[in-house]
Amino acid sequence: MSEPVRIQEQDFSQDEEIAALKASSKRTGGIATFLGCARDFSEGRDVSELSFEAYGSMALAEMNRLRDEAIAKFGLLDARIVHRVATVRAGDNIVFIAAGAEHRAAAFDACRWMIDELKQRVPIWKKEVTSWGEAWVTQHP
Amino acid sequence: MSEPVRIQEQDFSQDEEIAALKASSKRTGGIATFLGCARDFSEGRDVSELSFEAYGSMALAEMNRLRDEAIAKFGLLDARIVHRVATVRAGDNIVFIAAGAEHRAAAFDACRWMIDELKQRVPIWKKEVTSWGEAWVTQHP
Amino acid sequence: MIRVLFFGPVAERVRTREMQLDFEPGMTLHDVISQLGAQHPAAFGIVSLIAVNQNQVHDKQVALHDNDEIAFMAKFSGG
Amino acid sequence: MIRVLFFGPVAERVRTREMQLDFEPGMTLHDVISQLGAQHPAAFGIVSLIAVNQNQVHDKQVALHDNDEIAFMAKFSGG
Repeated sequence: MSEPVRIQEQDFSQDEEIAALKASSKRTGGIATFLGCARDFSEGRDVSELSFEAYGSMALAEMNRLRDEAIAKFGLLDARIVHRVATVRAGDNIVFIAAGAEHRAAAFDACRWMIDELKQRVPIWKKEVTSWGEAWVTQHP
Repeated sequence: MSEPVRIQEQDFSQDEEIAALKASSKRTGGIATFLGCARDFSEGRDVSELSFEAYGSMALAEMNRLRDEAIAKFGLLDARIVHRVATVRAGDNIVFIAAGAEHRAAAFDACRWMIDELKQRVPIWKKEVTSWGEAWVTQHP
Repeated sequence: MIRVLFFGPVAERVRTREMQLDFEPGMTLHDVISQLGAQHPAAFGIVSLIAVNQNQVHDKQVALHDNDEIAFMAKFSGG
Repeated sequence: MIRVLFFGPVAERVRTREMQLDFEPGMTLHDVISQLGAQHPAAFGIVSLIAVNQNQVHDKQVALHDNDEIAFMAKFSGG
């Protein structure tokens, strides 16, 4: 069984992630997931590729903390977070988050909280390759 | 490609549903899903099986309306709704809803709205088989 | 002819899933409810939605037409 | 020795992903920022988070220790 929190280059299977999540508790009644994928349209420019880079050790530690916090805060039965660090094209998977709970409200709330927090807290950066060239996605601090 | 709204006895694959959803638009950046599955614990009793029955023609029409409404209301790029009508055991899949949008907020809002509405509006009934016997899940009107 | 459908908990109490009633000109939904409700009070006690031709109806005085399909349904519990 | 790491947009502007600085007793994070910031103003202009040993630090007066790992990071853009 794969780890519930991973940073990896290769793609993942939702069926496998959900099977692993379900295996942790027979009490799971609702599973909310979020899948982020590469769009070919970003602020008016054609994005042909996205490339990700992570501060691996810190990112993985932060994702594990995030999962632990979500399980405690929302009373989840289990949760999984997978982020790819790779060069991807339009339609490719980037990030997958799953939250399993007895009832759906907690699963939805936790899943949304995890992706919002991940974007704020996990040291991963994205570079867009467009028809104009390539550029890191930066916002001035 | 399978229909985006289905009532079926057999199980479904999330990977296949997500692939079909993505195929409808390259602009999809976020996909929120909900998977409802059978719990072995319901109000203190051990539930060993759940059995579903639908008013098939009306249920399918209502699920299609629900999908159309969600796409319009939340500006989705695509959505899928699959409900099994079968006898299932703990851990088995019951219902799957997926909402694809350019950004995650609309995908989450729409996914949650669809499962809430489905439970209110779609003529499907559930029977619980417990160690005490079997009983339709009814609430007096 | 009017086709009457029952599902799940209602079907269990009526002990059938389908009935056929003769259509009579001027017949309303209320006439069907009165007739079947008297015969199956336990079943009709849990009816909370009625559909005619797969559309929910609230007005029991609605006129029926030959070949209409009526469903008497308990509160939904899918999902 | 202090290990300094750069990622993504910061690494691109510094033109390297890693540097090593000699550790000196009494050295603070502020000393490192002053030294590197003067050499790489464009890179440090987009730094919005600093981690020491993989934990975010807000206090630039924090004392460093030999073998510490410092990362100067731009705003995250994962997910």
